[in-house]
Amino acid sequence: MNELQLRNGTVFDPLNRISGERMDLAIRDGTIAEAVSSKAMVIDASGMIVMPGGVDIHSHIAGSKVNSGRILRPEDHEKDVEERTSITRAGVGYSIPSTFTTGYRYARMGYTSVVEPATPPLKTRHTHEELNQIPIIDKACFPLFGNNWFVMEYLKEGKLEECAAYIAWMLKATKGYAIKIVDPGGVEAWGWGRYLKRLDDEVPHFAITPREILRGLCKINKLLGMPHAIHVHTNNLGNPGNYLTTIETMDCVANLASSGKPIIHITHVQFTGLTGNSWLNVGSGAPEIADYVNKHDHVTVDPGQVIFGDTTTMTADGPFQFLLHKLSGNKWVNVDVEGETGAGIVPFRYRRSNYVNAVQWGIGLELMLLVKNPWKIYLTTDHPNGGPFTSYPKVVTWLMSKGARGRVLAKINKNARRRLDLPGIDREYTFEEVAIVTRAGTSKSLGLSQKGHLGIGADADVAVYNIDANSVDPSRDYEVVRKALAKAAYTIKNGKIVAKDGEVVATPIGTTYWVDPKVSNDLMQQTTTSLSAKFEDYYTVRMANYPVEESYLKSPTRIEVLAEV
Amino acid sequence: MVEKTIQDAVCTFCGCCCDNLEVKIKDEKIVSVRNSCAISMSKFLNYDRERLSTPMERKNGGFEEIKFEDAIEKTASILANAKYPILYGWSLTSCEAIEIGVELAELVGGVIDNTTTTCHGPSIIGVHDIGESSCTLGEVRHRADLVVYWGCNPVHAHPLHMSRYSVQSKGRFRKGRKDRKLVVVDVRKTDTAKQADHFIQVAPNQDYELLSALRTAVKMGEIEQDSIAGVPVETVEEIAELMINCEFGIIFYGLGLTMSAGKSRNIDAALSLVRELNNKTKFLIMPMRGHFNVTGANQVTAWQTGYPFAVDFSKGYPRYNPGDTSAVDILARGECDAALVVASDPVSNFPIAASRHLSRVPLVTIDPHVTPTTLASDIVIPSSFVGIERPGTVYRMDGVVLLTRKLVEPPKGVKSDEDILSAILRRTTELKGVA
Amino acid sequence: MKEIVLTVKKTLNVPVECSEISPSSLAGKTLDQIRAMEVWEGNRRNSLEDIFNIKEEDGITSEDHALRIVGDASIIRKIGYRMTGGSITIEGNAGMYLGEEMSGGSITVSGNAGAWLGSKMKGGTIEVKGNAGDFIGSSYRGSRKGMKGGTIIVHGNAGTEIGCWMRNGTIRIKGSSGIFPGMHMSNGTIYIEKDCSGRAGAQITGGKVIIGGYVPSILPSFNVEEVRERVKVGEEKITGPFYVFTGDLNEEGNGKLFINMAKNPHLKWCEEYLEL
Amino acid sequence: MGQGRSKEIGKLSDEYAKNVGICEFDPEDLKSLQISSGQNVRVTTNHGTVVVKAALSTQAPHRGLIFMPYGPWTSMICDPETHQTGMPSLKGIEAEVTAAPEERILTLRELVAYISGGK
Repeated sequence: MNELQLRNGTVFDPLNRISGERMDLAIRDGTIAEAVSSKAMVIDASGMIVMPGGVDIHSHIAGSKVNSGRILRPEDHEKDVEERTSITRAGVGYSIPSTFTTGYRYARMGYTSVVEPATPPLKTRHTHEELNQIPIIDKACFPLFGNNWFVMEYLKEGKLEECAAYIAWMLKATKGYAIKIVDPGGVEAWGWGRYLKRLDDEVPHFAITPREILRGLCKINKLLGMPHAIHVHTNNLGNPGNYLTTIETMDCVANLASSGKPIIHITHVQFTGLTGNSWLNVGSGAPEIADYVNKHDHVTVDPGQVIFGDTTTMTADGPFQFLLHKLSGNKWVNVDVEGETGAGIVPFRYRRSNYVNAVQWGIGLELMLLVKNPWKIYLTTDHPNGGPFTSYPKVVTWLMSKGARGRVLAKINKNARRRLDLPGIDREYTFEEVAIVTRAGTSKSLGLSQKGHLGIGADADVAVYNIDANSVDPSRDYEVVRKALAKAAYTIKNGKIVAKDGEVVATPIGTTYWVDPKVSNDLMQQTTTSLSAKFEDYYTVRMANYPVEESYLKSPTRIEVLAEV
Repeated sequence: MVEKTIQDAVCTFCGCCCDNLEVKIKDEKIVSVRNSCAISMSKFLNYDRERLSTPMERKNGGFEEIKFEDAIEKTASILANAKYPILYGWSLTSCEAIEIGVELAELVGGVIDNTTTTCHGPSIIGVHDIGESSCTLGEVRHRADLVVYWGCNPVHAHPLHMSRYSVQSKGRFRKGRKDRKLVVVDVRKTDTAKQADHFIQVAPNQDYELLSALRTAVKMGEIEQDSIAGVPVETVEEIAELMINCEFGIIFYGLGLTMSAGKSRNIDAALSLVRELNNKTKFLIMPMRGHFNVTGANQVTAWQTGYPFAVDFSKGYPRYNPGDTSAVDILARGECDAALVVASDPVSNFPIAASRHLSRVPLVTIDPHVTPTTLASDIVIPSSFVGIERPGTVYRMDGVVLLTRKLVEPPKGVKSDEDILSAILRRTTELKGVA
Repeated sequence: MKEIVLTVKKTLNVPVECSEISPSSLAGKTLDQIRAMEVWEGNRRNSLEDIFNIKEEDGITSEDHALRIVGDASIIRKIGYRMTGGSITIEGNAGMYLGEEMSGGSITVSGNAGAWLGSKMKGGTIEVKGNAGDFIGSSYRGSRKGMKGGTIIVHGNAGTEIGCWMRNGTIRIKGSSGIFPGMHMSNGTIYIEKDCSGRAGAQITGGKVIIGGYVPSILPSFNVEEVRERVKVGEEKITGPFYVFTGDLNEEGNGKLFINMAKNPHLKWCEEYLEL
Repeated sequence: MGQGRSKEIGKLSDEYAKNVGICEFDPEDLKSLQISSGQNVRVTTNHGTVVVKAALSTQAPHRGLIFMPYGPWTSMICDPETHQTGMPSLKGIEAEVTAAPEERILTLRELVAYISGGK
């Protein structure tokens, strides 16, 4: 029996409505318990903040595109290395950390679960190979469906149920967790080097529109009873004026909503929240987008917060990455994946002095501060697109302290500063709100009921930060907060101390969650038959060699859901 | 007599990783293979010849059999005591084995390099500077109306590449050869060139000039010289036109580019040309990777260390700089003091200046076969074949990842690279006194 | 003025890295402290005295911090790494990365220097009496930040891709060079007094490459612009006459190639493109 | 393809030596050198020298160029210089060819003994 007691911590556990209460926490055999015996190991957490382990809903940490980024950028690794120790493997950062380093750096910040939000199904075996080698944290990955030939054909033919069964088959085949949609239809068009910008443009050769793809997959998500909403990277990303596309995208599924449960998540809105009609007059569409989010319960968002400095952009949005290459003149990788999706990679430096970059920085923060209900928005940098995940502590200080963001505002491009509403926003996050946007809200959104809270029976994933909530005023002492969040006093994973004072002390392997929707046998039978008829026409691999076996995952956790079909 | 047929087996010869083989087995022997090329057939029917059966140690001029445990013990102490060991090979084994290899290199503070270094290393160095516009092979099959093979000869080296993935394949938007144009650039009229709509004979070592001229022609339409690399300017401009006006084009390139004068800069020029073409149409490029898992060796090494090959752990963290930390250079300079070779035959393929040093330091080789490298080794440990005698993950040249199957039992007592490397890792860890 | 003298005391058969060793890093240290300084021999963390005999002598230079290395150091990497001032004199050969990222002071080598000489250099001077290797004054893999300032002089021959991604400063080769001098350079001056194996100025966006000797051909992505009598290298005027080419047009570059006319009669064809 | 096929049969096989221990000539070059296909020739570069069998190129014309398959015999004459790319110079090397009717093509074992200095 493995027992642990956290004494006298100041606990923030929003899902259980605990906000800054001084209390003890009992842990037995990896889960939160009622009480523990006198033999339990005791950690004195007095004068420290205790939260559930962090849960990152959108961070590119594994798979073919991440690894292409690594291969592209030796100059990124050279400046940031991790030496081998008796318990940790060697590795590199900076914006594209190696697998081991990724696990360690999350654990040091008190994060214990992370989602890879874009895996090309055909290459998902690769994603799992890397996830297998990311220590400590729990993981999941979202397969890409927004440009999938079978999906577009089923939807075009109105075969919603067969399409649902196909996606169930694909989730099982890829051991995926949720339906990810990137630039619906637009990446297929990019297969021909063409662009598709508006929701009602037709996808070449497929006679279907992004709107139809989005609505179809949103319905299917509901039919399958998926734990997470459809996770959407909108069309027209990175183009001035695209905040309208974002609002249109949110709205195009509005009438599919029921029961107030969010049915669509719009990710890294910073890239799709631009007003204006040229790079000279872009502005922040965050107020309009926040207003829509505040008025609708079917949608959640995350900012993909920009961090000034050097990073590596990588998305499944091939056409956008080419655009970014043209804008920046930086080196460019493109990888189109047959019948499914694409990917692009471009190194990028966000500059304070650059008008557009400064506006992008502002959009993320405005969104975080203008969306009133913290359960509707999650903290991300869309790692590494806005900046590396290691910048989260800095972002939190911007949310908690007007002074902290004021210091940056004073240094950004002055036209951008004039253009932004940010200087006039006084809101400062509380620790409870921080806990919501970094763990409670994200776990809830992912449907991981045993994560993101500290109730009896929850996974004992806990972060302890050396912040005295009574004496520390985050608005003023934001440097104290930043340092404490960067190096958790304790990070506990399944009841085991994995990091202490920012140093990794144990490297267990976390689990990989995947969702297995159960559709009726007849429907699945009929679908796989029609699938196998076409499979070899579409793919250069055999259908028998496509699926990833569950045994291939080092530590899988299957979540079975009952579909309506 | 036990007879079985295995469907959809993955071929473990070249970077095409064809996954539709039908293998007939009688009494644990492969008796026939369908859907394979002649080389693959030859491999599946002959892999069992010249096999190593037991671990051996060099003693007074010859080899003597030793126990597996002793081979592991001696290997571990060679690696643990070395100041700058090199761990080389890795392209003919599974990702699972390579993962252990990288950890071993890290543990012993050595250099891990894979055969990329002498095939497409320059391609990767080119990518560091320029990037790469690429795709999976299915994209080519479905969309390509222009295919260029440059400095490679698939008819001989990748026999099914053209029929499965490119000019002759049947795709969604291209029905076959008649819907596509084939251009071949080479220093001589290869058997691939004989099938081309346009064959361009480039002067030896002048690919960079030709690529550069093509880019100029694509960019400005004209060039202030009458002939480049032995090719008339009119021809250069004609090919440029062809490239600009196709709907979806791709360049497949081989060692003709990576090994000739300019090496990584030939690739730089090719990548830059393709990037240029994307301002006018859709164009992609892909190296013709040779061994069935050389791509996997790059992938595994990259996700564990950040770098795809030639990784130096001597200071306890990964460092990378081909020329300094790459196998041929280290050996030719005589800078390593021990070596472990896994599933590769550098003594055959490295310039003598490099293989000479390799054969003079304590050398351990893990391989299924007797090869010049095993003949030059001090310790030899026999291993089984990935994709024949044990399953394992491999990467196709386009990064599509496949799990190969076990088809037959390995010879009695012969272990897999994974098991052998794990044993070495375990023992070396003990010797190093690391927890 | 005193100087520290390091004499290589054994034959080295694995790479040695001396990134700690620069005049400034030795300054103010006692001999014992210096002997204890860290140096890597392969994967072993050793102290400086494992590699060198170390003593203090009356210096031959007037520099305030002077360091002399005696013996064959061709396997020793990163001597003078990030040095900011003072002088290093190497009596013998030097290994790779000599003077990497140096920003001030001077290094002289009586023998040959390895590859990556003065890579990422920001200032100061390096003078090599013998030959030097590839990638002189270049950037690290994948980076566009090559040599940014300072002067590198090689009395013998140099290898390939010298001045790769060079951003400023001067590289002067008194002998001949391999292919690709100035690869991807954006600014600065490369002067090769003798022959160049070819592909001068490949993919440059700016700066100038001067070839005093023979060059087999000019890349098709360069246009001939004029004939010039002389060209400046620092304060010095080098006399030609030279064909002047602009390029690399493929990179929309505005770099200049100065090619000695007398030594390259085979380039006469380009004169027909000269606007007279 | 013979190179690939025979490699899979076994590097110590005669077939491998037959396919790889060779040097392909343009027919015209063979004529002018008065060497007949199948005859032994000595190929010498700045980096080494080796005896292989002359063969007719099926992929002519390529006057003045000879082709040798990647393998142990060719390695004897290759340039180890990589110019900081890690890739030795295996193509476009200047070589001198002379007829060597008296000389024998070394077997693989003999080559290895030579390389390793009879270790």
